[in-house]
Amino acid sequence: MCLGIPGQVLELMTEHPDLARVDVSGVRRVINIGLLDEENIQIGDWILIHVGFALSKIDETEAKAALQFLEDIGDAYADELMALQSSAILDEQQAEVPDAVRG
Amino acid sequence: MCLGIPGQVLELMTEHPDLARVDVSGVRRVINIGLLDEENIQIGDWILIHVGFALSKIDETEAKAALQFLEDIGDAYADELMALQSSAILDEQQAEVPDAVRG
Amino acid sequence: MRYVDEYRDADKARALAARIAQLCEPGRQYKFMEVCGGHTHTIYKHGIEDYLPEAITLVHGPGCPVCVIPMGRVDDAIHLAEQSSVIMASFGDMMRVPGGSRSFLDAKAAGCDIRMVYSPLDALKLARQNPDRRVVFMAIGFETTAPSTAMTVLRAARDGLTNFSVFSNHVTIIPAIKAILDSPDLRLDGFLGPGHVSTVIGCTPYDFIAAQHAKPLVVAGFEPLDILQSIYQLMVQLSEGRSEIENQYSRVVAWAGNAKALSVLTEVFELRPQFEWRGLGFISHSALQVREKYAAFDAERLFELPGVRVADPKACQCGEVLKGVLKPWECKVFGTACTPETPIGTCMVSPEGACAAYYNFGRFSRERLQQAGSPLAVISR
Amino acid sequence: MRYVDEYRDADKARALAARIAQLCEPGRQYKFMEVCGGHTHTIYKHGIEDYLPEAITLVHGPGCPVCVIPMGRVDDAIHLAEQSSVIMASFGDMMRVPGGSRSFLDAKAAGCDIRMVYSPLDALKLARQNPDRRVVFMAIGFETTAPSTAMTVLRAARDGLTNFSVFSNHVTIIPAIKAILDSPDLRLDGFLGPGHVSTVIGCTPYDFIAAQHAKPLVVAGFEPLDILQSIYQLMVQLSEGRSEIENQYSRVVAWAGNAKALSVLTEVFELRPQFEWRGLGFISHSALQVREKYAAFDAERLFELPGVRVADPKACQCGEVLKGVLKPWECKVFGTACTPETPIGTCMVSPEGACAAYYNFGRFSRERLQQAGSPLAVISR
Amino acid sequence: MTTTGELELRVLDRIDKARRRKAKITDERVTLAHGAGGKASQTLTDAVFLEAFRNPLLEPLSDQAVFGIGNARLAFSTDSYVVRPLFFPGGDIGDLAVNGTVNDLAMAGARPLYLSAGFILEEGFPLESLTRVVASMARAANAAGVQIVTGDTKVVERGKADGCYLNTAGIGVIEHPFALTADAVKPGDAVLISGPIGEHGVTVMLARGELDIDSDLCSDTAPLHGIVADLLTAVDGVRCLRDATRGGVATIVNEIARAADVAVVFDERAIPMRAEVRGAAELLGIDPLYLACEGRFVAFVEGAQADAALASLRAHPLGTGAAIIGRVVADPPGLVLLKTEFGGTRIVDVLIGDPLPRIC
Amino acid sequence: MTTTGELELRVLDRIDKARRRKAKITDERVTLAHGAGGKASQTLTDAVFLEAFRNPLLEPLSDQAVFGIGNARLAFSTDSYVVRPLFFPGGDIGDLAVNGTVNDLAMAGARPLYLSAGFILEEGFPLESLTRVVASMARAANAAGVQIVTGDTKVVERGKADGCYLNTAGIGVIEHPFALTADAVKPGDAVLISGPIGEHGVTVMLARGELDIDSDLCSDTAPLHGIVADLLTAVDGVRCLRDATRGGVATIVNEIARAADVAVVFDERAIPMRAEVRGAAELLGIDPLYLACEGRFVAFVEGAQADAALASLRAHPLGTGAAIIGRVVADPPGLVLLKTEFGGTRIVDVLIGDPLPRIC
Ligand code: SF4
Ligand code: SF4
Ligand SMILES: [Mg+2]
Ligand SMILES: [Mg+2]
Ligand SMILES: [Mg+2]
Ligand SMILES: [Mg+2]
Ligand SMILES: [Mg+2]
Ligand SMILES: [Mg+2]
Ligand SMILES: [Mg+2]
Ligand SMILES: [Mg+2]
Ligand SMILES: [Mg+2]
Ligand SMILES: [Mg+2]
Repeated sequence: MCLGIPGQVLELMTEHPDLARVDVSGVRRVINIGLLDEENIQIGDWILIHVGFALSKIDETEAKAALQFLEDIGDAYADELMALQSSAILDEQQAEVPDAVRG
Repeated sequence: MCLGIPGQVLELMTEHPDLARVDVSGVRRVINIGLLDEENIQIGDWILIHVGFALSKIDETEAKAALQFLEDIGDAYADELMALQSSAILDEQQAEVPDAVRG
Repeated sequence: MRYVDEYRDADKARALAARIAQLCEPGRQYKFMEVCGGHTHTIYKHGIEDYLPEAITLVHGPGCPVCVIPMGRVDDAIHLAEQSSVIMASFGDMMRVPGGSRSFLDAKAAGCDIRMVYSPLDALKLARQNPDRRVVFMAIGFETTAPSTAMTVLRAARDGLTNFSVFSNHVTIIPAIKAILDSPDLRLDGFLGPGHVSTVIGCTPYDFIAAQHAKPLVVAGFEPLDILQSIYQLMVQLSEGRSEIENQYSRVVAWAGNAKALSVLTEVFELRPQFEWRGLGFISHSALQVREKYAAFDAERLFELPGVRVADPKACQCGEVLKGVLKPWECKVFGTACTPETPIGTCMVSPEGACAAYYNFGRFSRERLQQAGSPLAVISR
Repeated sequence: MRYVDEYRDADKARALAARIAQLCEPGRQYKFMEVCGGHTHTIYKHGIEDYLPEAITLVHGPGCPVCVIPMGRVDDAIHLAEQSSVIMASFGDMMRVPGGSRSFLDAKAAGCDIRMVYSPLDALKLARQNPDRRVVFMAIGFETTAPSTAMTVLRAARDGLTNFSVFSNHVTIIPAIKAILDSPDLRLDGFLGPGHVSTVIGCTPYDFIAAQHAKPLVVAGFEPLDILQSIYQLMVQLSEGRSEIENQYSRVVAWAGNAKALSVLTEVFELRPQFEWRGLGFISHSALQVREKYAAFDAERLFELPGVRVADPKACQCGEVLKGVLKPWECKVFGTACTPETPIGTCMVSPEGACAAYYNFGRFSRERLQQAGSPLAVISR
Repeated sequence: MTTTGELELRVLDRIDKARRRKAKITDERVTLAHGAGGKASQTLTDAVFLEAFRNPLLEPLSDQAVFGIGNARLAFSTDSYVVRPLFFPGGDIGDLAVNGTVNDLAMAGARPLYLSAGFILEEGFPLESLTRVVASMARAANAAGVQIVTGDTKVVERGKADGCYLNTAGIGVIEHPFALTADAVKPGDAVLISGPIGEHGVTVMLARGELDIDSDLCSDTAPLHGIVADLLTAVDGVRCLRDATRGGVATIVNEIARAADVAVVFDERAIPMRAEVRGAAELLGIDPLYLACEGRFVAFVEGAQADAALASLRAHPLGTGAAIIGRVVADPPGLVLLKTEFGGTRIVDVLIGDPLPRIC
Repeated sequence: MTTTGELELRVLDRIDKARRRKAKITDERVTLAHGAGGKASQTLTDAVFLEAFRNPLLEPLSDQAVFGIGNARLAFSTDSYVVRPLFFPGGDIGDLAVNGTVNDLAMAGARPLYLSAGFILEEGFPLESLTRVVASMARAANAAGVQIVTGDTKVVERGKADGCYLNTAGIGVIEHPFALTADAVKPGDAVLISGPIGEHGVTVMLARGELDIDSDLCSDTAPLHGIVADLLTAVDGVRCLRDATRGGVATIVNEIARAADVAVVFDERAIPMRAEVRGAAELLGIDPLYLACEGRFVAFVEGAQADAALASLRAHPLGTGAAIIGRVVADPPGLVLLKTEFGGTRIVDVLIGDPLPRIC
């Protein structure tokens, strides 16, 4: 629970070792990284922000592996769909849906 | 110096013997009459008001005498004017003055 | 946005949904509880249910910090805010939560000095800026948020601030899950574990769910694909007859959690013998209070509080909703007497509350959804 | 309005004016000083000069409490108002008076808590209503006003108020008259005595003017006929070779003054060794300070004050105007750099100041006046 | 004495020049005086607003702009209302806001048609008070025959306003051929007032309660377009109309004397005023000529038609206390004089800042 | 599952009825929500203002009233401005006040002509800031081709305002034959936005400094009558226009869906938004659909003309980021739906109160 947003470390505050300037999609805030003492946070690292504190360092390897899993599932599904497309049923269904809401 | 305005006592505040409700031409304020302890202020009396305090009780006899003096001077002057009015000079002078500012 | 956009991809969602549908045993119904209100919010905000077959029902859990605050605590907080010396600092989430008679917003309109903050550190800043006032931070949240409050108390102590305190309403999630598992009303097939709580506590505290209750739990992230994938993992476990603790959100959650956060939390807070949860009643060892050592920063010790227990409104069925026993729309006042504008229960206030999420985002029937072109409608045919 | 309207009658004014004109010795010039700013105000507001022959000149005296406050005292008062705990209570008259760099109005606009009051008792009320603030009453005025301040201090003492004090700038009129009589620049033929000061001090304190300086003084009321009559009485004395103290304002002023007011004044205040008057410099025994006994109500004892003496602006000729040596329009900046909107000197601020009265009400030449139909034009021809 | 006389004249000319110089702001901060309608307000308007916005329609700085769209001649005006207290004897901020804008339109001889209403509310303002204000606006609009057709509401945090501020803007249509402008005023014109002065100003000042003075006075707030229409029908020599709001009769007549480069001479005895207004003014040391009215206007009328104009005003229920209070003369241009009851003459200048009670 | 389905449908009908019930105020005091443009604002407007002022011109509760005087069709609108801070990247309260009213007129398809300006200033407000605000108004008026022709200034005591509040009212003339009203909207219409959303709202929220978040965002404040005029020339199937100010795109589209008794379906992927706006919204847990724009408008256009309308918008410098963001459908009437980027569907409801940052 509780809102957590990923951000990327832009700058480490040399005078305040527990503070870092973090970018979230172009907006920036100073975030307390005191809870990540043991993570040795560096510029460019991604962290999870919650109420002005960094709660964890995002693990890029884990992220990649997970995405790969999703992509594999996606590719397999796409193949199955290709097979299905010889029948025209799906196209007909989609035509009933208004343009703007077509997925 | 200092603004002083005559007002008439409307009401003595029984619970606060140094306070009186005073009328000034239809507007009313509670005034401190503590400086007039020795004057035995009564309803109907006129007092001089300054910064919320009564500074003196107005002496009606003195006032009448003074006004009488002014009226006497006025009457005497009116008689002299009457005497002058046989000559038309004054009327002519007044005609030069715009209506609205005529004394 | 990195780590966000990748997890909102509709193509991958359709693929996952197809796999999930394939895993459904014909005739079997599946009930999963998303423990966390953040998940509830994501589910409705992105329309995730549209991807789920009718056989799968998501049941909303008690993990909404705002929803579980009992009215008496809100009244206590307003009592604090009413002291002319006090500046009450609060997250925006709390502003509309009704106490016995009014909310922070009402109290503010009536003259209390209540300020919204983004971080407990902002409350500390307020205290520094207003040395002649007493700043009280309305501390709410689960284990996700409590370390931040604790860090703030530690900093106030280090800097010797004498006009800062916290009114702790921090709660812990495990006792709430236990209470739900012990409830006779509800048959659940598995749990979506609260991802952000797990950044702090890690994944091992859920072991008893697998071990003692033989239910699977997948610690889930907060993007829609995270949730869909977690459901997929639950379905795989069920289809394989497993009940284990898995971590779908491994990019953010370390299995062991955050040791530093836990130590800070433990330094400042200790478990209360018991604490009242809105709708759920008193649950023992389910909440955090400031330790004696930091008494100087504990609003409960510094101020006298009325501490009156206020009974929930009769019409309110938040308890049932928080336990997952009732769907929001099954509450009698849902959407009529109880709306986000005129909330009766807390679940209608917090954007993480199931009632609010359903009312704001999900209030239409499956039939209508299908007319509007639900992806499920497309997939399942 | 009784005791007002009777004294504004134009017919009686014409009659008095005729008598006054008759009393002028051909070729002789008469200079009378109205000591009191209230008289100055009345003279211009009602156009009394229109009734006077050219042979009679009215010279404006120092009896304007606002005009004579030195800039350093205003700065001290603003310094008090700048204390965040302080509410400064002031008569409206003081609001625009410039100190070294700014006025109460400026300070208020910049954030000081300065309230206008009608009575010192209103300041006391403010103190009761704001127990966590310190209310300072900006006490100004001559003997007319000082008893009211004294009564207020006595009441604060009786009620045990601990957050009320007065910043006394009360001054006394006799030393100022003495300073003027000692000035070599000015030849005066007589005085209009300050009627409202005399309600308190009576008429005997002026005896030295008749006895030692052989000048007549008539204690005058504040309606236009009062002033015209007082001038008449002065002219009669001069024509008869007398120089006495007379009381034109006998309806209000008792010869002995107000004993109670004097005793209250003396209970709370004592004479300062010396005090600076704007434009006039230091005059000994010319001002009142709170006695030791009431130290708890004396802002000068309770607060630290900068107490810096600020020199009058170079262009300012208020001193000469206050001593009657210069007519307002003879000051080089009158009406150009110095206007009521941008006052350089205090005489342009107070409605009782000679410069303000002349600028606001009297700013036209005798020639134009006659064109506009001056009563004098009518009478004298 | 000739040299003194000459010197005095030279000084007066110097002053006159100084007064005609372009307004310059010397203050660093806004003070209450800038909103009081007097000299500081005028300086602010001239030096800041006119300087930046300058255009021929704004330039006359009347209380309304007059322009044509299509075949219609329209008047357009706005005012904000920040009166304290919100409710006072005889009225409230609501009817004030309607009548105030209706009157600014009426002063151009326009028939007011449509109003806008902008509310700035302070968080915590009682809804019951808002409902009262709004009901009063509705009643006033109804009475004035205007419709409130568009509006806006903003809420500001507690402590950032004082309960309720209002703005109204209004559109009216001008259906007669006269151009009522300040510079049409000429020597020989008569100056009329539609009723006794200062009641609104004193009522509100006392209603604040700070002075602890009470009275039976009521605000004079009223819509004036009806009585104006009657006047324009009765008399074709009307030069200029002005409602005597902020700054009072003295200030608006000064504005006109300056704009027309004429002098105005008031007759103090002719100025209608209730005893209570005078009493309060004497007690507080303020001049009633500077007190705001909200239902009185000053009419400049060709001298020959003064009596007809007076008769027309007196025939209307809102004009029973009307009077001829002065005359326009040529000299001294730009000045307003008062022939006092006592028989003297004095200047009546533009108000400096807020009228502050004079006490000592 | 049929019984559950039926029950759900019954519940939904009950809710629908509750939502259509006449608005009733239950609050005792005004809260910030009453000024936020969402549900509470609408309730206040319906239950207090409309109830008291009811007339046919006010009744549509558009951002402007439209009426004829003489042979001209006019639009009339007002807004007050209480934005904090007064100066923010890309604009200030001054140009906001000009553009805001210009845009409310433009949304009726009017050519804005004349503005009024009402200032409520706090004692102590720096004159330098006032001069900046006024200069900005003058520039904005110039850029928009409107004249500020009448005005008013009030000063309130320190602590009774927040520096400077502004009100503008405006008059525009409608020179084309179309009636642009909410109830003209029909199923099959396309919904367009003239540019990326939320920049003004985020910019101002961050400029307050309380959140300690910085960005390179600028307010989108701009006058829209030019781009509207081009659109009306290019396309004759324009049904209704609304600038997406307080309450954002979500709120105004809800208003129209209700007024026209239609549903609107947004396509989330089509909604133009700068990355920074999204970033701030995610960080604060607020929905960008509710963020105010001050230079964007939503156009409802006959479906067949959607592409022509889009081309016209994109041809104007203020419309380069325009997009077709949704379609009007018949069912469910009165609701706004969002087809999410993720492929799901959700409701987009009216804003409840001020958007509060969601943190936990
Ligand atoms: S509808 Fe309201 S009362 Fe019912 S459960 Fe939801 S929040 Fe509680
Ligand atoms: S004109 Fe100004 S500076 Fe000169 S004497 Fe008068 S008040 Fe002083
Ligand atoms: Mg408080
Ligand atoms: Mg102070
Ligand atoms: Mg106006
Ligand atoms: Mg007006
Ligand atoms: Mg609006
Ligand atoms: Mg006007
Ligand atoms: Mg508008
Ligand atoms: Mg608008
Ligand atoms: Mg105005
Ligand atoms: Mg709009």
